[in-house]
Amino acid sequence: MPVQYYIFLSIALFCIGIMGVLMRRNAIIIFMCIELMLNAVNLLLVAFSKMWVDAGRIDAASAQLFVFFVMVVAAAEVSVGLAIIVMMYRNTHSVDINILSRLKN
Amino acid sequence: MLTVLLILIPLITGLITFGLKGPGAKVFSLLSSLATLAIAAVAWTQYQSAPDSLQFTADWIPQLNSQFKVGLDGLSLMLVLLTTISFPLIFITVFSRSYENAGSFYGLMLLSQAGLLGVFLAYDALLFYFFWELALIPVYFLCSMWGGERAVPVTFKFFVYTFAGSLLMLVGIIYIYFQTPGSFSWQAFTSLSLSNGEQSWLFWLFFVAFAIKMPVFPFHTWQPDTYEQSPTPVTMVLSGIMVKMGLFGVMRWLVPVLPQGVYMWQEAAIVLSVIGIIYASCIAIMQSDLKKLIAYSSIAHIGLMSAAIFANNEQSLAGVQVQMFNHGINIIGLWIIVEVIEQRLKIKNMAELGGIATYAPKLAILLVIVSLANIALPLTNGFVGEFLMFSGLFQYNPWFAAIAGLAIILAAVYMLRMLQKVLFGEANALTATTTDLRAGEMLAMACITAVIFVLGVYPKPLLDLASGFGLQEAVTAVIR
Amino acid sequence: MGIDLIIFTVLSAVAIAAALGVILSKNPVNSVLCMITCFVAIAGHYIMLNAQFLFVVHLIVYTGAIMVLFLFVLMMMNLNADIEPQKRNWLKYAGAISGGALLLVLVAALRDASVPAIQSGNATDIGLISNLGKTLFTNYVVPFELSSVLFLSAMVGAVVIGKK
Amino acid sequence: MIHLVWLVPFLPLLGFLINGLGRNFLPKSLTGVIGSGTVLAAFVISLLIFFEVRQPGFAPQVVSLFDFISAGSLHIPFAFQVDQLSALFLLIITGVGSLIHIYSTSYMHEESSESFARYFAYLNLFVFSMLILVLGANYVMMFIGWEGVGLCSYLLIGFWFKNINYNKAANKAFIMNRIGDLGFLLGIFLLIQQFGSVTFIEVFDKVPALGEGSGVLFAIAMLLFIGAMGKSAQIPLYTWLPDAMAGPTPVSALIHAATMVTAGIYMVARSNVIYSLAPHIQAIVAIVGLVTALLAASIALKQNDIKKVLAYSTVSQLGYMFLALGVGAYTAAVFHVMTHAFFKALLFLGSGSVIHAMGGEQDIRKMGGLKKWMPITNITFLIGCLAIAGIPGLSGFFSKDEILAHAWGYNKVMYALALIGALMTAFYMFRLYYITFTGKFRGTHEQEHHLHESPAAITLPLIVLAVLSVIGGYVGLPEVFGAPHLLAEYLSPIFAPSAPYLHVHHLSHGLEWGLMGLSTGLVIVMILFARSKFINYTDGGAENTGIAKVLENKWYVDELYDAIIVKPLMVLSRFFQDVVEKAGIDGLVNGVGTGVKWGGRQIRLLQNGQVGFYIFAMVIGMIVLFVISLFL
Amino acid sequence: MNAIITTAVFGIVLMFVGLFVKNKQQIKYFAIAGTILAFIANWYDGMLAGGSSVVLHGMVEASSFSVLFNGVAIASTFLYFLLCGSAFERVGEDVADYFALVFFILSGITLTASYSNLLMLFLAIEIISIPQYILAGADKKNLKSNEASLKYFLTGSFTTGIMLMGIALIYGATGTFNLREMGLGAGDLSPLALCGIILLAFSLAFKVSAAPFHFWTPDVYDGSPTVFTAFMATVVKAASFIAFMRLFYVSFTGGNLTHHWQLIIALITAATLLVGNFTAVFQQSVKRMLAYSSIAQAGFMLFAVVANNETATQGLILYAAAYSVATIGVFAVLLKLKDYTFDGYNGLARKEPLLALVTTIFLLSLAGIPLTAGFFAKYFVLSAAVQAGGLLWLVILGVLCAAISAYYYFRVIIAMYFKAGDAETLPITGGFKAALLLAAAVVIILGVFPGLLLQFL
Repeated sequence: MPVQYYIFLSIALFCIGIMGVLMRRNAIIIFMCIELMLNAVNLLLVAFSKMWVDAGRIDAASAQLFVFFVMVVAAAEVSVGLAIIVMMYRNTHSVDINILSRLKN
Repeated sequence: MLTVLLILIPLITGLITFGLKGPGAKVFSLLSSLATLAIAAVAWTQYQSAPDSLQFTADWIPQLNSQFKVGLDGLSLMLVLLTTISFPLIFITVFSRSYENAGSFYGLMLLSQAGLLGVFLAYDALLFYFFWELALIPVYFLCSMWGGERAVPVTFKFFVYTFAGSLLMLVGIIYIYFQTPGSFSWQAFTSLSLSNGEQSWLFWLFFVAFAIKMPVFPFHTWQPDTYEQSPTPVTMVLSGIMVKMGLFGVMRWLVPVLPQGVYMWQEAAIVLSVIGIIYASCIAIMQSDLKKLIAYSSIAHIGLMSAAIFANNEQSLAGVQVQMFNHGINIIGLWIIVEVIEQRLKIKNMAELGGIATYAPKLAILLVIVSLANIALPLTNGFVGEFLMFSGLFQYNPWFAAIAGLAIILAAVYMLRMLQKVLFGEANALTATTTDLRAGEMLAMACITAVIFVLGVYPKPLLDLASGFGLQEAVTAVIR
Repeated sequence: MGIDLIIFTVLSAVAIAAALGVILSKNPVNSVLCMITCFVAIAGHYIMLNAQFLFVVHLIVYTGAIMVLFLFVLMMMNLNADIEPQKRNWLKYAGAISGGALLLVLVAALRDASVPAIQSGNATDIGLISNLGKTLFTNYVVPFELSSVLFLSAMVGAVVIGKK
Repeated sequence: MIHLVWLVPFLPLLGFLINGLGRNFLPKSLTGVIGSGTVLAAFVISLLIFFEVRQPGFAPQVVSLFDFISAGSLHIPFAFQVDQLSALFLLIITGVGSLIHIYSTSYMHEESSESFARYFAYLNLFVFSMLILVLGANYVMMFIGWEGVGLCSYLLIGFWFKNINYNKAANKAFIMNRIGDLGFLLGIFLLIQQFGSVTFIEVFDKVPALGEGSGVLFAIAMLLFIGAMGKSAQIPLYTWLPDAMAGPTPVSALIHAATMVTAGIYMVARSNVIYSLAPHIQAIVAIVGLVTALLAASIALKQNDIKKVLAYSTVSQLGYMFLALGVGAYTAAVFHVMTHAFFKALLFLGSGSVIHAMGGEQDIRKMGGLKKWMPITNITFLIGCLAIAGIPGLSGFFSKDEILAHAWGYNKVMYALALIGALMTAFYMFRLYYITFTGKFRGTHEQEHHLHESPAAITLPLIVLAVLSVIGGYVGLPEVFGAPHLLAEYLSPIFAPSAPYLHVHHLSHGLEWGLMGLSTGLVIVMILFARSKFINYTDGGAENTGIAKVLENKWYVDELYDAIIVKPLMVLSRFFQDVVEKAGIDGLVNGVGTGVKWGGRQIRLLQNGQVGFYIFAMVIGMIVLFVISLFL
Repeated sequence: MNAIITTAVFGIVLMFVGLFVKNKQQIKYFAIAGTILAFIANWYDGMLAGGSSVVLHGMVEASSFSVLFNGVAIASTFLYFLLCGSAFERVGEDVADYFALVFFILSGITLTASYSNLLMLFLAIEIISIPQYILAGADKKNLKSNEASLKYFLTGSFTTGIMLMGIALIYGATGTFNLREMGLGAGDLSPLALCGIILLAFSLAFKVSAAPFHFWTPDVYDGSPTVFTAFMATVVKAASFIAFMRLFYVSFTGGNLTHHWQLIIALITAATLLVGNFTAVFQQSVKRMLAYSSIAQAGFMLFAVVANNETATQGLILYAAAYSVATIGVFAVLLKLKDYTFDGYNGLARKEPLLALVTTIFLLSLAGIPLTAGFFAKYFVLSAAVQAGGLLWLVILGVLCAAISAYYYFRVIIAMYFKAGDAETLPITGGFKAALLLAAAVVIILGVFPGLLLQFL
């Protein structure tokens, strides 16, 4: 099965994530879409690792470990990100990203 | 070593002066400038006996193979003498005056002197650029802090203008540097043979920088306002010495390094200069402000000098060098008088002046003398330079010389008009109160007058220096 | 058309549909649920690509932890109702269009990428926890240790920001 | 003696320095002594030099003091050249000069001692410059003196600097001279370009190589002549001279009649080779001279200011000299310079004496019948008038007649016009004389009350000059008299080089006698006509009309120049200043700054504070850059 | 390696210091000590490496370059603590944690010069970013701070996605994450790799706030507590640049690979220069002006990335040092002022001549006037671009923008010296002045003898 399929699939997911980021104004949803982008990347990495394994590379595990680290970072980001969103919600009672636009020009 | 001292003395003393208070700073800076003058005199004698002993080289930035390389030839020695003579004169003139936080004032003055001397002495392109800016910064602060009411914006315009120009030059320097075997030294630059195409556009990078500094039409608009707004001592530095930086740059760095470029564009450069001469003279006729009148007349003179440089033959080049010196002396003399008038009467609008000659004969006579030197009357120092420059320009193209020659007439028109409006006629209530020159001013003017006549009758010393610049090489380089 | 291709197609369809659901559904809670579905589909892909360990971690970390966390936050703020104002729609469309444009560009760029294919047949064991563990604690020990710094800072940060 | 020639200019310079620096504490008497003494001493030395030079077979000697300018291949020494021509001019300058100095000691006596000293300083400086001019061994030296005399005339015209009009006149004089000087300078440059030298001897040696009628020579000759026009007040640059009468009268006598204005003639005579080789330019010189002579004379007919009349007569006489040069009669020109120096100085000094007596009054309509108060002045003035009118036996007759004769030889029409000019001269001079000295006094009573003959210091120079005006002509008797033309012989070495190129038509004796008789007769008729018209002149106060009005207003030339030169220049400079400078260039420069500010204000609007938009912008940027890098 | 460990450990240490040391002012001394130790450790690294480069599992390699940059970064941080350390407690009560986070960032920064694996790059960037999100929002009650934090976080994590996609594509093309083993230069370039490179360029361009990915910068720098802005805008930005440069210089070169990405980087550079300089001209608040000026400076540092040669690396190190020191100094003075607008500086020269003087020196350095380090920084990057060839249009644009930049820097100088008014300042200690003088001295010395720094390369 050509790896292009996986490339296209993950790019599709990736771009859907971007669309979400652009279209929504709810900070949490936007954040979720970012996670979706990360997962698209993960999928692509796994596909590539499989590809290189079949091509006979030995250290192909590195890609899967990379995915592992991505998850780690994602988790860390989520904790911080949600903390920030909560803080914002405390102060503004809203998660609409456009509420906060004092800083401009 | 002497050459290094020439830079170090004003630099160090300048930094010290910042710490001093009013009178102390005054005296100290005067002494320092005199010391520099003495060194310059020694250097002159050395130049006649053993010119090679004046070169000095030390490592500076090994990574760039850029060296602290200074030296003296006829041209730089001439300008060094001009600088070192001018500063004591300036200090003497303003000796009776007291500036607020004089320490900084005199400190900055000395720093700018160091920068100027560095520019004239540098034989390393990067070093040259370095001093080029170093000379500019103190002047910026001097003008803004002690200048007239519009000084801050005007000076800032001047600063940005020249800064932009010099940055273009920096690009040019960098480009050439990468063509050399990794060296900034003047010899490396000149021994290079760049393609015509390169020289053609590199020429403009350098020319614009120098043209702004001189200033040559149409890059001159910063100049009248700056001269008008700056404190007169600074104006003296600006118009007497700093404009020479541009001319010096052309002679030292443009003509020898980019002879083909010069050959390609000399016509254009001369046309600009000649236009500038006539243009500035015409405007000078209209000026009612004393300082602006002198500013525009200075533009006209500089225009002639740059035209002569680009005409590029032995006579014109010799004339330019002589004129660089003499123009500096004369215009400083003019500014001294203007300073006196402005100090006494608090006005520089010629319409309100008049009849001063009756009440301040010394001032009147000296102003007449300096003005006549400024319009290049024979047997004043102004004549020799202009004669040679015009002659050189004539050899290049008679019509340019003829057109530029109209400046001789126009110069007479506006200078005499100025004399008439300021000195002659019946005095009004204000000018009747004019008091004559004080000792310090008198001393400075006496020196200047002496220079005017001595060099006017016997210009040989200057001409010898000028020939020390190696006219032949410069000319042949371009003809090649 | 082989079984693997069929599975791939199905999973992909589900994933994309769910992803679209995430960004289109008005109610945030639905979005989260769609997200979970999407993740599960992706996990399926992991199995197909012999990444067993990642399959597990993915389910646990994402579906289990992260998404629940999201859900929890949503509940806490009781944002289940749609709070997003519907004005300034042009930004929505602009976003959709530009995202689509990016998709087109990338597809066009990667269309003719010459890369080796995937043999669905041979099952490798690199995805197994033992192999990954070996590599992780030999070659990848440095990043592993450093990720601790990352976590630490995240932890500190969460506390600093989070506490009243 | 020759080697001491530097003393000649140096002594006046010394006087200038002493008087100039000591002006505040030197007593008037001492100042006068120094001022006159130095010039007198110079005169003595000049005499000695002259006697040395007039030895037959004397070759020009160059006394080089030091190297003035040397750049590359160009070398210009600071050198004096002593030869027949310069020696002659030395005599004229120092001689007339010292007389006028003496005259001035009394004339300027009312001045404060400070300005008295200033006056003599200037006067000495003038003599110095004039001597440099005639002694210079190359064109640059000549130019030095050239500008120097211009400066002195500027200083002396504006001597009473409190009067702004005098300053305006001074400026006018200086600037008009500068116009000429530019021509002179360009001529020098062309010489340098052609011959690589400006030394007379070298240049004149090389000139013939170019051959007769070469374009370069025309250019050189024309440019030099432009210089001469300025200095010697020829059309179109003559209008400054009448205004220059603002200066003290002795100054007018010395500078604006006897010496400075003849510098142009000196220059052309000096460069006679060049001109002889450029016949077309010579024709132009002749024509310009002639027209100037007629125009000035016609203006002089209707002037009422005693000095103005003399001024225009000077212009007219200078015209004659150029006519002479133009027709190749160099000797005649120099001859006329000399005689004119005598009688015109005499006339000016006489008028000065009159003005002195009239307490500063210059309008002849307010005078009249002065002869009974001031006999000496009257007699000397009359002699002057007769001399200038060209009555046989007086100096003017010989010089002018020589010019006319050559004009005849050159072109009959020119002769006719020149003759008419001569008649006008006779008429206006005697109009002046009769109105001033005969009839009854028309001035105020207190003027009448202290009318008196001037003191000896004034009358003595008058007498000396009167004598000279009478006998001065006998150095150049026409050959029809059979006597030798001393001056011609004396100057022949100077003009020898150009002899081969001149086509001198020798007139038959009969014709020459006829011409002499004709001119003399007509002149006498004119004088009688003037006598009948003005001997009992009463100021009718009738407004002039028609041509008379035009003449009284000097053909409106000043107005013309004002309209075609001064005003346009003012307009142009105003345009430069207000439009080009402010709106154009500076506007552009400031425009850049404004443009940057404006751009900043626009770009900042992108920063609208909404993070959604930021990400959107980022994505757009990504797409664009992707497209550029992948598909372009 | 030791430097990384020391900094990470000190992060933890400071967290505990917070528990035991009650006087919050004293905590900064521990931090300063930490930087000193880290500096020594880094020096030791240098000794170990001894010119050659030590590679660790293909993850980290300590070379003279990395050691030098780490030295610069740590020294700048030291200066930062010295000058701004006392201002931490004005932000909030968790002073110790702030210091700890700064140290964590520092450990990330020490990686940026030494990573040799895309994974390490990713981790380094994240270690740097995540604490910054928090520091930006440290002033919890302040809505501006919240906004800054949120904006930074959303855009930042979005860019993380982009970067990961890039890495993934490159892996797809090469099958490795190791910078040295990719060998992209050899053979013709696969579209995967090209897209990957471009996406990585975008994400790093975001981190260094280059247009059109700069939008977060002004708002974040403006909204964050000033004391943290001072750190983000200087050391962190320099580190991001080092990462950027290192990635492209080490692995995206060879063959004609450079030409594939040079154009877009050049375009990004041009856009950054224009946006930064033009917009900075307009600003009224000095703090925000500095934010835009940091964009403008980024434009100049990008020259190094575009040129991508030896001179460029030297230039970037020099630029990092010059820019960090100068900007930290300016911010330190800004922190002492009550009013952050330009008018807040009016008449500072009369009230506090020393502060005015050093600020002037720093601003001149930022404007790139000779005699200050800024000049040689600009000189090196520009000459690198000239050397690279074909970029003269960019260089000309650059110098013109430099001329523009003089405008807004000099506005401050004009306010301090030539405008009347008395600038409200907080009490200023002698030590602070001494530290400022030290910084100014560094700027001047590097401005006359840049060789002193570069000799270590």
